[in-house]
Amino acid sequence: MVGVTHYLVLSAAVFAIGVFGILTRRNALLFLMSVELMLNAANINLVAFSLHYGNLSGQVFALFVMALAAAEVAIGLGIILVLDRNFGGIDVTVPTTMRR
Amino acid sequence: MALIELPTWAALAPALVLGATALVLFLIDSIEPEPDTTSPTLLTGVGLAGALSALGFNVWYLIAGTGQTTAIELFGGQLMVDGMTLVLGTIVASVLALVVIASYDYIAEEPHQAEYFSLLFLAATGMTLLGSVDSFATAFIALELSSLPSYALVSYLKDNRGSVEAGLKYFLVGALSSAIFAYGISLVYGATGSLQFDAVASAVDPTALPGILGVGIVMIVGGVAFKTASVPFHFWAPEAYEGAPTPISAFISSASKAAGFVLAFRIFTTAFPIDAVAGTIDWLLLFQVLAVATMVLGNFAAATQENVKRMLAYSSVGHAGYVLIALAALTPQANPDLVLGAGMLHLLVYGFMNTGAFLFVGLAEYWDVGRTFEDYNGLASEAPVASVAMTVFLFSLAGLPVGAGFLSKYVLFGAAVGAGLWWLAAIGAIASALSLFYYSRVVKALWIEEPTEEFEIDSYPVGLYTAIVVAAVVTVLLLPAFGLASEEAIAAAGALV
Amino acid sequence: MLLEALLASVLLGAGIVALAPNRYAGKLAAAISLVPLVGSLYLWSAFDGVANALLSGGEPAFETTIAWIDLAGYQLQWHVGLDGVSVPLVILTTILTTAAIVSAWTPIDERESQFYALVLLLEAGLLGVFAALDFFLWFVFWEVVLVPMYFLIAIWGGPRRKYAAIKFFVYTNVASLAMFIGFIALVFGLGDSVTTLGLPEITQALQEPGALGEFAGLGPAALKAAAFFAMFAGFAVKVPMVPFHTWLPDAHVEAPTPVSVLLAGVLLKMGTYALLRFNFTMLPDVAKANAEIIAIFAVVSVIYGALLALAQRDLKRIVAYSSISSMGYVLLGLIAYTVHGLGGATFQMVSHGFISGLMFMVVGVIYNQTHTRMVGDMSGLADRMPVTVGIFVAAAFGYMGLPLMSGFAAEVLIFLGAFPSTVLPGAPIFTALAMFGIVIVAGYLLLAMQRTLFGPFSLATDYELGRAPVHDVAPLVVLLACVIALGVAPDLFYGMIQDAVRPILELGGGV
Amino acid sequence: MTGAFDFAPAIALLPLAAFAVALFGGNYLPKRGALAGITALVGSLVLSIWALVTVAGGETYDADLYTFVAGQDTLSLHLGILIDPLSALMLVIVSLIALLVFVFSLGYMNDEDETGLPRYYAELSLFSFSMLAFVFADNLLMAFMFFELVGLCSYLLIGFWFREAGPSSAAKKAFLVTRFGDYFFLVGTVGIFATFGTGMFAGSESFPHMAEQALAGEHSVRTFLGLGEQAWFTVLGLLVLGGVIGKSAQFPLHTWLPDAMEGPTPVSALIHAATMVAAGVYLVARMYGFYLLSPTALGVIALVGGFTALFAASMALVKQELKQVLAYSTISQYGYMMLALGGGGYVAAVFHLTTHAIFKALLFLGAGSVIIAMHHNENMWDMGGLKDKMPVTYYAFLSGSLALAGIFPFAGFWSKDEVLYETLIHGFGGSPLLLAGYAMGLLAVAFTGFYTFRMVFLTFHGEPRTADAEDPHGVRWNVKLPLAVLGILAAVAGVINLAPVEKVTGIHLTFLHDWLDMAPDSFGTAVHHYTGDHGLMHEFAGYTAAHPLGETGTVLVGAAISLGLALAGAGLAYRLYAVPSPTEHTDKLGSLKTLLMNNYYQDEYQVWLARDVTLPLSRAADTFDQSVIDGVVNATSSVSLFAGERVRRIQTGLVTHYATLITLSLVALLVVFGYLGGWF
Amino acid sequence: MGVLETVTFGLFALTTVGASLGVVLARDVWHSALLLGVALLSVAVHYVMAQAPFVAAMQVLVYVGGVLILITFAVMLTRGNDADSDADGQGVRQ
Repeated sequence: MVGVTHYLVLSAAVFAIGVFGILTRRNALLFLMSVELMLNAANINLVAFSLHYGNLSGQVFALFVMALAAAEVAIGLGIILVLDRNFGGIDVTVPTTMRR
Repeated sequence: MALIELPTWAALAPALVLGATALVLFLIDSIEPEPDTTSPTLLTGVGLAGALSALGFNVWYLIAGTGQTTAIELFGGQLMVDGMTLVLGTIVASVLALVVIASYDYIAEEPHQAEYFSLLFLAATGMTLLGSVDSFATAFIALELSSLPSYALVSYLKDNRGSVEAGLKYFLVGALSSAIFAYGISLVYGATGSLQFDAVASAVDPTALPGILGVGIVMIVGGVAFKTASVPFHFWAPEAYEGAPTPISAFISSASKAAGFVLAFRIFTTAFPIDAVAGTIDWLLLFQVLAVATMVLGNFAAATQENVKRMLAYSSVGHAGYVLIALAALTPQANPDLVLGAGMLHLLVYGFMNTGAFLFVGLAEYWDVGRTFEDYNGLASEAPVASVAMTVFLFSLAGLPVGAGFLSKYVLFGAAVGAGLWWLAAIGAIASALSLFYYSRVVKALWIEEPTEEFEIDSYPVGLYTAIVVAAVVTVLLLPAFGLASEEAIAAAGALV
Repeated sequence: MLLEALLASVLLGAGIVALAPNRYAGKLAAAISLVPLVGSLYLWSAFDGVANALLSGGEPAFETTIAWIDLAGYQLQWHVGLDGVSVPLVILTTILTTAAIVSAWTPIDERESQFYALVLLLEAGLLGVFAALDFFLWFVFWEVVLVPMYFLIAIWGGPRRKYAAIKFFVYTNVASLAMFIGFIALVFGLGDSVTTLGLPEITQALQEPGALGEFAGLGPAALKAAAFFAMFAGFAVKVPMVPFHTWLPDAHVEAPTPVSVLLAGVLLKMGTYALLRFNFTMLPDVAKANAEIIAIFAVVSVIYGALLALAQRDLKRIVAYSSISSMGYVLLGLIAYTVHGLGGATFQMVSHGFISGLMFMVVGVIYNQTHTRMVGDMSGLADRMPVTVGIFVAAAFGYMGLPLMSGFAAEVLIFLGAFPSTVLPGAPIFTALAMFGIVIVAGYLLLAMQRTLFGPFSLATDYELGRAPVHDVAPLVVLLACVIALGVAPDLFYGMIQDAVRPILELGGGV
Repeated sequence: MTGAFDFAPAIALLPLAAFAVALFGGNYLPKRGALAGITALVGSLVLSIWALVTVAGGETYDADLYTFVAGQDTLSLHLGILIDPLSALMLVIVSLIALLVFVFSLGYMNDEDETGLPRYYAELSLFSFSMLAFVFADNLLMAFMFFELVGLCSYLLIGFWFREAGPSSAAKKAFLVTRFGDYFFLVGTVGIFATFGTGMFAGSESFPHMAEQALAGEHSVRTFLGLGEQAWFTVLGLLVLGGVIGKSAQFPLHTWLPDAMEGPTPVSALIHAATMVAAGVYLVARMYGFYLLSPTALGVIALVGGFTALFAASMALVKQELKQVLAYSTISQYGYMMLALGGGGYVAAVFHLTTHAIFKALLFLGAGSVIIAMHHNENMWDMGGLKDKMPVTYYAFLSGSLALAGIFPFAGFWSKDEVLYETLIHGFGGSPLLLAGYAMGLLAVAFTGFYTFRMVFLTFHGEPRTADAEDPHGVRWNVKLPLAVLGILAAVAGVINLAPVEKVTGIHLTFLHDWLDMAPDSFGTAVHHYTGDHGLMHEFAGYTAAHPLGETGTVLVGAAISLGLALAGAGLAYRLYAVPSPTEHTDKLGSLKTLLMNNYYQDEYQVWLARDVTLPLSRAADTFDQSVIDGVVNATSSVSLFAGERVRRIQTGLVTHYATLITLSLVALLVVFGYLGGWF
Repeated sequence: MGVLETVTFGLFALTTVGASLGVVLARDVWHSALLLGVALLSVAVHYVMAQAPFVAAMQVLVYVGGVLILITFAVMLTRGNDADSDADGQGVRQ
């Protein structure tokens, strides 16, 4: 029987992988993708617990998260594009004009 | 009473007005298909009208007592309107109005002004809504609604590397934080089976799955910490504030921070009352740690900056630390109304003084006088009125009684002492004293230093000036009129706890 | 509403002066400052206050109470009123302000309207401090004083003015914060027994046995002690007392003379006034229990401050350090808990206000003419500016506590009060030690006078030394007259001071 | 009924008015304000004499006239007037000499065209005011106040010629040294007020009376520091004595007085010889009832007095300046008075005070006359032969010198003899300590005779040694008149108390004794209260008189010995210096002379104390203050800013670092709070 | 039933985790994007298993249909002049 715990472990793993991606990759797009992974991890939890508790609010919230994730990606891509244009690349470690 | 005849959804009027204004601005922009032909005056006018009517609604409701005895619940408990909502709405709308006026001059040369204003209003809508969320679902949505336009606004000057970099960092940290926030919510949902605040509180079972709930709560703290620019989620703040168009810096650092705090107040008083979750996590201690870290880091880092705007950015972090006291000091012996109310009051006053300070920086940028302290040398001889206003802002921020910042800060410290956390107040006091040092550096530059070179000031922008002067007047007047604000804020806080 | 009218007139005056053209600002400010001056003299003549404003049975004069802010169980009020302690200080403030404004005509030659506006603003703050009877209101005034002072030092000061100004600013601000925390802890410790932050209410509540509950893990006694020392430290900076004094010489040396006058004359008195009001009236039992420690502070301030003055070459620095010394007497008087101790301390606040103001002003007049304040840079000034030097000598002797000048009355009263103190163990020893200050003060003032005023004339700076203009000398004469009047007839103020301090002695709360 | 006492305040207030007139109007008045002073002092003198006459009529006066501080439930401070025989006498002396000095000043200052005369006369008037007020002060605090004020006037007048370096330095020294003494005086005053609640000198509410009762066990007072009543009163007495030693220039605080000679000579005459310096002795006499309660204090007084008398006289032996000799002689003579007081000779002390005021004022004025004549050259070795050119001065000076040296029958002989006699009989009466004082006093007599006549001979006799002495500047009536008056008085003033004659002949001649004994019993200041059979001296001080050679014998032998010694000294001076061209015989003293010329290095060690101890101490304190205390303050700010610099480095600008830090912090928070919350 | 479910869950869990790891480890952004698609789709399977078919449908539509396309698009737009993106992690800092 697949229980809540299994989903929790799965989501935790995905979340951790997302965090790992954020911490190790310098490409802005990969940053974005890692965040998507993390959000999906949240969604896995929500759906799983929704099943566990037998109420739908988890699922509904998961849908919202998806929608917002999509919006976030849209905004993010816009920013990444201007980043590319201004800094000639999408390496997130390049823009450091304001250090200190 | 006339209000009774209004439908209940009308309680959301401030948010609705702001959202509608955003749409109207889009509409106006689309009437004239050619880009950038729409009159800035028109846009500003509409924006101002929207902001002021939202402000009007908030004030009206506050005076009329809407939702203040019993909160108005909407959409099955997903949204609510109570005193806290309205106080936040007032802060957001006031700051918005100032920012709109100031933007008239600041972005006069920039393209896509209609979009700028629309995004501004959308963000404001999100922030206003953050005050009326009553479930984690709506909280997340409102949070994102306020954040997403903000990302775009920060990088609005898309040919300016600073602006783009600021937007990028803001966005990246924001995305990370929102993911953490969402994951935290999912864990809390896992532990309680509910997203609605009240239901969460009643479903908290200290014995079951303490870890999941605890991790969830800490992650939710992370989410709000991002919004309020609190340590350790503050990293975006200095750069976003520095790089963003200055009115946007003002807007984010004032209104957005206030919204984040109101959300935090609501979550931690309604969803995780300390009595219920104390066995799992002592979030009082957590917030105490964060408050200390935020106050110390913000103020110490601000002390050695060379760039005025960045100094203000760090000081903004520091002020987040002060307001965190409001949560950190909700100890059993505290007077919760006073503690939370003090936090609200500081946010309110901060809304004006901080916005004003940033707008002065905007004014300086408008004149191209440079960004460092030295560049401001002797500016007072050229712009005495604005400099007086700036002095008021800075001293008020530092907690001197030229403005209401004095009262709000000391009420906050007093509330902390009242909660038995005299050491927290003491650390705040040290940080505050340090802040006096760096704020006065600006004052010194303005009034005391000799200008290093001639200023080339050929025009005095009406919008920026108006905004600055209005902010200054309100900051000062709030000192004698503090009673009016405190009554509402404390009542609102009292309703919460 | 008299007090309000007074404050309003000063504030309004500040606004008018700020907008006035530079040329007329000085004269205008002087004229405006006559309003509070005359007003305060009227207050004095019409004063009908009874006992101590903070204690039961005390009825302040000219009292007004208006609700201001309601803070979840604590009401803040616009609550002002005067008693026998505050009236003399109010008069001191108004007289010194006018004198300082007139004395500024010569040295202040840029941004005059701003200068005079700030001075008037300062006056408003000072008057507020002495009049406020609500803690928060008092605190507003207490802090607002810093702002004009900061500008006055930083804009019109000497070469190191920025350093001095920021040091003053931050140091005293830190002190205020310490004091604030201490006081508020006390208020919360009182729990429900107070509903306002009115100083009288809090003071009276503190006298009730058992009113103070446990707070923040501290029992009533520990809470009182903690609050006492937090406030003590806060006020000690303002007074200032050794070892919290180092901002003072810097501030004084860099400040323009009229500002030094107000700084030494009135600002320092805020600290001792607050000590009297807060520490020594509200928490007499803690003070009494720690009398020796406080007395050591007092004696060290007196002797060490005087020794430091002896080592200085800058006339202003000499006077600055001697102020530290003189303020030590005040503390000694306070801790004695006798009528003459408390009363003498209060009288010393007023007296030292006039005398130190006078001293700074004289030094300023000399500086206006010579453009130096260094002891080695000039000598024999008596030859060229006899009137000024005459007043200098008179002022210096006033400072040394010459009889029939106010300093003598103040010091003798303090000594008479402190010597037989039953609160302070070893009071005669402490008193005698502190009294040695009168020898050292004579030493450094006479030494400085001998070197600068007497001997053959010489001047190291290239200035044509002439007689000081009348408007420079007039305020000196006025202040000297005040010093002598108070020295010949201390009862002008001392009666009402005694009325106000005597009830403090009747407080219970023995050791 | 209006009597003399109703005008008593005017005795002091008239000169005060003259002060104001001279200060503000002096420049517009003839004689630059001198006439105002003279007028006022004539008034004071007349009123004083009237008061004296009234006292002679058996009336006395003791009243609080002005409430300085009205204490509520605590002690009040008053200014009041006490006129008893002692103060009435002193008032006359002071106003008389002050008047004469004013007149003399017309010659010394006005005729010499000094500048700043209004200031001079104002200060002199202020001095007269203060001194007179001090004299009739009815309580200790008032006495202290005017004691300080006369100190101020002394300072101002010594420094009158402020354009020169010397006077202002001397003025500073005078004030400082006396202030050092006054410090103890003030402590004592405060202590007396604290102990008795009053500082009144006379009456049943006075502190001597209360102290007496306390010791008699009739009344208890609060003492301090755990001392018994006797010990505490001794402490108080010795504290007040500090002021006396300072003001009356007793060892070791005598060093200021010779320096004070930098002032104008009339000032020296008035202040530093006749009146102000007497204030200390007068004060002891004023509160003699208190000192008599403490044998220890009396012993200290006597020893200090005796030692000072000898010590100062020895230094006077070698001085070359006229005024220096007089200055040391003044110190020495006040030593006698102290010796008398310590030795139980109350009347003797007042007697010597009176005669000394006259003859020392005379000597100074005479010296002033000489100095005018010598064009302000004071060195006696530049003089000589002035006897014939200024006879009035010479004879007056001679009269004063004879009095000073204690040559029969001049005033000084009688008074000094009585001083020594009283000390001697009490010394034999069981207080051997006094015998040491007596011995020193006796030795000093010889010294006095020598230096006095050395001075006279060097100045007036022999051949003129310089051109100035050859052709001295003339002096006018305004110089001669005071000299003449005082010269006569110096010769005859001894008649007021011819105790030895009375003892020998049995004719009642001790008028001063009677006079001082006239104070009403209620005052407790009468002589019989002090010295009578049941007097304090007997009951408390434990002094008894003993006459080893019988009463008459002791008187005569004592007088003979002192006269013999004085004559021996004078004779030696005659042998050595009454020659046409004297040489400095004291050179033969060798290194002893160096020691004496350098005043036993008393100045040096005091200067060393001030310059090489106190100043370095203050500089060290300053360094400590700047480096340590202020250093901590500045370090706090530096450390804060350094910390700020460090903190801001966290913000590296790299967004990946931010993400890492955020994650790590979050993990850290989770771990810590997980541990605290017991999640694991 | 239970066993089959468990096996399916395990299989897709492995897919999800594996693909996710691939996303963050792949050197080429293209590969990352594609693997992200795989991961998202496998998550959708989990949704189905968790009786949330609608959510699963939306997952496919929104993520795979929207987000992934956007990302792909962005990769295309930025790739040409982003020399560093291939050598992510080892790139030389300027």
